[in-house]
Amino acid sequence: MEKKKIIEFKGIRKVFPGVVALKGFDLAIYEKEILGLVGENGAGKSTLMKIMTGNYQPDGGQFLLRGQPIVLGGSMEAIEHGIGMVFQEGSILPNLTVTENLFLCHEKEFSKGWFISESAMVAEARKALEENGLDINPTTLCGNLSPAQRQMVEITRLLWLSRLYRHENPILILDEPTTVLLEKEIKTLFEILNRIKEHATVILISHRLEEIIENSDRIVVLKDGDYVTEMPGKAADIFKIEQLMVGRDMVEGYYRRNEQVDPTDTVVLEVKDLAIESILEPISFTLHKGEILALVGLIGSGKEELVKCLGGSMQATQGSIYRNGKRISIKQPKHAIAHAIGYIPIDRRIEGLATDLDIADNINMLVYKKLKSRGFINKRKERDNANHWMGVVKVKATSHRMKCGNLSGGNQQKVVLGKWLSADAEILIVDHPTRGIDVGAKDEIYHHIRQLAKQGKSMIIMCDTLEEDIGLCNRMLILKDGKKVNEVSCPPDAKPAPTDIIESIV
Amino acid sequence: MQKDGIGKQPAIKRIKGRVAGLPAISYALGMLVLFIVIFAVGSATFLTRYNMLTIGNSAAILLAVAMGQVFAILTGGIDLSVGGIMSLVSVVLMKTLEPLGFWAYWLSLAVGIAAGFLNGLINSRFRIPSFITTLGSNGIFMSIAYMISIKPLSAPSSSFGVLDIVNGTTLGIRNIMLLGVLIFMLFFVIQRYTITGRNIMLLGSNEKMSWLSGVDIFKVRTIAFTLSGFGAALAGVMLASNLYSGYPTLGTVYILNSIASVVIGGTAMTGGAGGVLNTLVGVMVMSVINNGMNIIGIDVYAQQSFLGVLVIIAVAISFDRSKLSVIK
Amino acid sequence: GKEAAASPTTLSIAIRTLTNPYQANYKVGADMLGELEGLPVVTLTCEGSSEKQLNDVRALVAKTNGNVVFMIDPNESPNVIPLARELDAAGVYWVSWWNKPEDVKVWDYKNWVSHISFDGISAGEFTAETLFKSFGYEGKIIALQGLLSNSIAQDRFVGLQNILKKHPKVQMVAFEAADWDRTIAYEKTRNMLVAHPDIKGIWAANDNMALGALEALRAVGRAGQVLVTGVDGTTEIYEAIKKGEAAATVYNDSTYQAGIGLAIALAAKNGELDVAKMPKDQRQFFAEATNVDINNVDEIMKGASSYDFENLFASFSRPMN
Amino acid sequence: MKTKNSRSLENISTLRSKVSASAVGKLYHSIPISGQIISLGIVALIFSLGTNGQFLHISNIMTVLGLSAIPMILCLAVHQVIILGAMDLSLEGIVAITAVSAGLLLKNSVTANDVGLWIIPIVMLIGGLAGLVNGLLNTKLRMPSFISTLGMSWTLFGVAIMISKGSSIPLRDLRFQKVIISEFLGIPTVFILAILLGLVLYIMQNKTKLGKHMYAIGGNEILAKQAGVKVDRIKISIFGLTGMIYGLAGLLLVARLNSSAARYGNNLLFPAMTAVAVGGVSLSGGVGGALNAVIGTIIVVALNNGLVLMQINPYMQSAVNGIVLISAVALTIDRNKIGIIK
Ligand SMILES: Nc1ncnc2c1ncn2[C@@H]1O[C@H](COP(=O)(O)OP(=O)(O)OP(=O)(O)O)[C@@H](O)[C@H]1O
Ligand SMILES: Nc1ncnc2c1ncn2[C@@H]1O[C@H](COP(=O)(O)OP(=O)(O)OP(=O)(O)O)[C@@H](O)[C@H]1O
Ligand SMILES: [Mg+2]
Ligand SMILES: [Mg+2]
Repeated sequence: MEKKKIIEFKGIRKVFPGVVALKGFDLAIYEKEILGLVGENGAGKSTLMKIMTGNYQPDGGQFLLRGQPIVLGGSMEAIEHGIGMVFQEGSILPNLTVTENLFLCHEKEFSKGWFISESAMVAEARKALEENGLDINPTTLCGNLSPAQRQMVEITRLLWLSRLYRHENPILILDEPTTVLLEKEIKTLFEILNRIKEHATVILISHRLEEIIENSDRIVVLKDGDYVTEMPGKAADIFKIEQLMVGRDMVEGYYRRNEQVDPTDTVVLEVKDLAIESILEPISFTLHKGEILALVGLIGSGKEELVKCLGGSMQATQGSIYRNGKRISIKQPKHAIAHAIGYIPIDRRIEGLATDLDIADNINMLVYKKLKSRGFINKRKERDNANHWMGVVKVKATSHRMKCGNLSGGNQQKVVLGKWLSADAEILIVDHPTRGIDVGAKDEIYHHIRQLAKQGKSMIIMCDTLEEDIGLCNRMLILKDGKKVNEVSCPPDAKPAPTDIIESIV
Repeated sequence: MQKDGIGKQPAIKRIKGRVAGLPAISYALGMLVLFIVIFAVGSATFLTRYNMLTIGNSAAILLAVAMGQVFAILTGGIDLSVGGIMSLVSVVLMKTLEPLGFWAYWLSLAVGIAAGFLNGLINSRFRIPSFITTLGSNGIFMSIAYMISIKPLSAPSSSFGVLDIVNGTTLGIRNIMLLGVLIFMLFFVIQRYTITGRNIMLLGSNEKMSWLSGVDIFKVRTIAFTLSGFGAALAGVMLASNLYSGYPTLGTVYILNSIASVVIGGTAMTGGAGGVLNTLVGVMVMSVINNGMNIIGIDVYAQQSFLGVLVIIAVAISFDRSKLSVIK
Repeated sequence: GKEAAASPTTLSIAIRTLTNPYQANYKVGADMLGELEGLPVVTLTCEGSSEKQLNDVRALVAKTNGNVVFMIDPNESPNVIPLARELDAAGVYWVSWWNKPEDVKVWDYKNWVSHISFDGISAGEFTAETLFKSFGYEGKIIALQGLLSNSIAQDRFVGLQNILKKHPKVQMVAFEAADWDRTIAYEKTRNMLVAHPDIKGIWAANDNMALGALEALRAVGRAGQVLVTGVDGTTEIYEAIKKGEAAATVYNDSTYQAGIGLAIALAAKNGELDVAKMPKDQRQFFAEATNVDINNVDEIMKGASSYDFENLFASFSRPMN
Repeated sequence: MKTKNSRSLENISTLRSKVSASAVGKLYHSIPISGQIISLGIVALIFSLGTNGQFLHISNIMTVLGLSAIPMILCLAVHQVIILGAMDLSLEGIVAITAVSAGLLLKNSVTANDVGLWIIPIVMLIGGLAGLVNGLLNTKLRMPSFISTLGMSWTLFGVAIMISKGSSIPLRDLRFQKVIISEFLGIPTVFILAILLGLVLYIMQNKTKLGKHMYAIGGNEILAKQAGVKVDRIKISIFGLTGMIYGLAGLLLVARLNSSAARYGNNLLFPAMTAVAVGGVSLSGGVGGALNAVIGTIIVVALNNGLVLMQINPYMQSAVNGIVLISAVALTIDRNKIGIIK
């Protein structure tokens, strides 16, 4: 079965000040395939895709679309040529409604003369959302949607557009679409993608190698802005890919289980009957010094809200929190931090990072007190601290003074992690510690989490996958419909099987 | 150089690309030098010591307000009450010079700081946009100045001695200029080397993140506006001493001029980028242009236009676009 | 300096702005004298900033190496102190118009030749008197003040109040500050007319505001029934006086002010006046202004055929203590 | 103290959520300017009490509406740029230049010109061109609009002074003034004109592509560009359109006072910006629209009118104005919608 080439990159180069993002990249992409694109953070995946959509102009090389060399001026032109993209950073405008976002720049489809028919737009939006199994009111402001809903709106927009232009073979690019999605939505997404593959090309970028392997027809590995190799999808070996991406063998033993330590008996945090009206029923639990506690449950189980209460960005309606046996009150994040409780939010780009500032500013912000000498912030200490943590979380950047907005998506995540790991928190609450981070760095982060536990720091984690939860934690709390339903101990040598846990989750 | 999603490089950028690598502020400095050369060629008297002192004197006063203003702007806000604060401070100073002597300076500064603190409190505690807060409080401060004295106040000749502490010269340099240098150093250190200064930058670039990271955003905002009040108070004191007078409209022209100097220096109105050093350059550009136009004898009808065009040119060439992802 | 003496002395006026006709005419007078004497003229405007005025003056002193004389209309009255100290130090002769705090005396400074002012109180008195006469000294009026902090504005207002005391049947039911501005005067008047539809006259501290008030009256259909008065003597107010829409104004000839001010300063510079020996009456005094009403408006409108800048103290009206 | 405050904030938000659950609350939230209407109500109440009802007398209401027309037109102009997330300080300069042009081109006592009704397209053209330059400086030269428009304002104001030689130019053509001060069904014609303009802009903002894209840019310029919005073109058009409306306002000012001068541009910017903010248009862009501009202006003009009617001492007016301004905004601003308060 000979497939037709639809896109060809020939020696594509892209240079940013101080970084060669792509070093003469060659690749052909075919009709009717799902192409998985994998590589370390900062390997150049997003850059390559942005060249395909005309958001960046290459500094060298050629880009052929359907056999013709072409220069695209921007997203709109790309869309007209049948190339659409869901961006890693998201591109939903928070001040517009779902409908307005869906059809932004295509309002003319709903115009009568000069004017747009709002009702026609809403009706079409409702239809498009339903088709993708989304229960979202088309007239709500996107600022009020959850990250997952926003992502699905974007995907819906892309699918709608691909139909609008009726290209023989549209090209859909999804740059880490699943990082903010829930299991159920991920499943729906891949069902849809596999269906439209019949008449479209899908390019998929993800750091969840399992889903890449499961869904791609072909997998291309990038490293340092260069093509490394490719392999057929379904049969690919995850270890092999990891090895290719990172350039070395991954340390054996999942989640650094061998480094797991047993927590002490000292209770550092006790939650008593904490409840949030209509979200969480009274819940009580303890956290010990050096313990890693995983919170597991579906969306709506109340675990997200629970940790927000501990982090201070949300208020519980009743109950109490004890820190080292003393009752404390947490009304704002600064109170939590004052009690050495750090909360790393999931929406890191918006809630975690100042993209206009540089890496050092972001990493150091929680520890300026330690970087002073003679009462003033010391530049050298600042540099050293930033460099140290950039090393720990493996940030790929030209220097500690690089603007965070210019980092790749994964590297931005790492900066936020570094910032919080460097903080002197005794208790760290981490919402998805490895989301969007490449395998090499993931391992480093597991190692670091173990180190922290060894030093007597306690952690509450909520992971990307159940396996990760099980692998990392000492103990697991399972929540369902706002209630604690089970508590499972996970010693290194007797980890429970995921299947056992799922029963209590669903 | 390339921004997200921004395809083509504007012409200016391409030219700049050739001299890339220089820190952005050097363009602004280059601009300043260019203006100085033009004016110096245009008139032999531009570079005389007397004229340099004149420029230094007016720059020092503008610098003090702008130093304060830049902190308000770095948080993403704006302080429209600097004019009112300057006026109020000038009236307080003139009114109390005779009974209090040198202590009148401290009282006046305290009044300005309190005014700034009030702005910060209203803005942060009641969550009212700083534009409205300071526009409103500017009126309040002016009215208070009117209540103190309807007539313009002039310094009693008995207190010329006290005024000359600020207004005099030391080793041939005007004290006001020395004061300007001190103020600059103070604000520079606050912005670069203190936690408060860093937190102001963080707040300006991502407020929600700052809050989640434990920054006391109420406090930081309040401090930023208090610093702005402090800068305005200093400027008010300097100006009043310089003019031997105080009246309720004395500071009005400094509202726009201080904001303009901050922006010309390259600080973004959206906050989080730029700062004290940039503002120094902005202030120098404004002062040099204003003085130079008179020195080279631009027709008075044309001066206003000339100023506008020069400012546009100066910013077009020297504005540091690399720190900002969008230019608003 | 010595070489500087070879080049011609610069004549300079430092005024507030060129955006109103009264101020703009200063420039006409200065240019006139410049042409007469064959000397260069520089106009400095401060646009409401005292500090700019002081610095502009300094800059010009620097530019001319002190070979300059000034006619200055200080932005605010107390500004004469730094100007006087600065120009004394630079040895530059100057004359001020209008604004000066009472307790500051010209004779305490050696280069401050004269301070001349029009009598704001008597201007306010004349316009008020004429306005009240127009409706028979019985009824309500409203008033528009200039910039509140300005001492001339305050003087004229004192004049109005003096005449109000004289005629107890005239009542000032409201007054507002309109910052010398026509647009603001229009709006304030419209608002005051709602509260006081039955007024008989509008007193304004200058022509610009009077004309704004007049348009406000026109908008409610009462122009000509209710008269306005101003001060300054602009062409527009003369026409209104002729049409019976305005009662009076006081003509302050800014062309003459600038010319004569510079002439006095120049005479001092050239040694024709010995400042130290000048009588106090010549150092600070009130100049004669022209009261204008329907009786003499035509004559005034013809304008001065020529100006006499030779007779330096011809306009003297009364001493200022 | 700190805890108490955060609790009171929390109370407000729970109160808000309780209110929004009720039927009244639904109505409150379905009207985009309900907060401002309440604010206007409060202002009206205070002033009616303070003036024995005179404030609400029909003649005063009409005066307020008539006086609000020109500021409203200016506010309708400038709020468009604010929605883009940019700033336009060129208002005073453009009004000055168009006012002086109108003065010199209509039948006047200085020149021999008389272009009659052609003046309308002429001032709009002048204003529009100036606005285009604003837009080009902002987009093509990537200059912050705050400073480029300020520079433009100074430049144009200077030109206006130069061509008018600083003096005022009395008009000899009374037609425009007649129209301006006339009434239609007892309502001032200028006000109707301003409302019509508001309506046109409202439709533009809500029913056309240009309008939708304007909001997209205000929300996030980079993302809008990514989605295919022609950011530069739209920004330039909006700046241009805004300039055209300034031109119109310049002409109306001239017509109202039956004379023209450069300084007619003075003191117009801050009231317009205040109206924008009071009306609920977010100064950081993307939120609010023509309705907000209209109600914001009426509040500001009513405030000034009330101060005069109540005979607040002129020396105290700026203080009272400031206090009322801050309180009005404190009571009505929708902090959830505006998002971060800067
Ligand atoms: N059907 C399932 N099969 C296998 N694992 C499951 C299933 N449902 C849930 N899980 C696991 O349970 C945990 C919670 O899943 P869920 O998708 O609700 O939350 P999450 O992805 O951690 O949170 P978020 O909403 O923040 O993305 C995850 O670790 C997930 O892998
Ligand atoms: N605007 C920019 N300015 C400077 N450097 C940039 C810019 N955008 C990307 N880079 C650099 O180019 C390299 C490739 O980035 P890219 O975003 O393509 O990585 P990625 O493979 O998508 O990584 P991730 O998995 O983390 O999303 C990185 O080193 C990044 O720092
Ligand atoms: Mg990426
Ligand atoms: Mg998930």
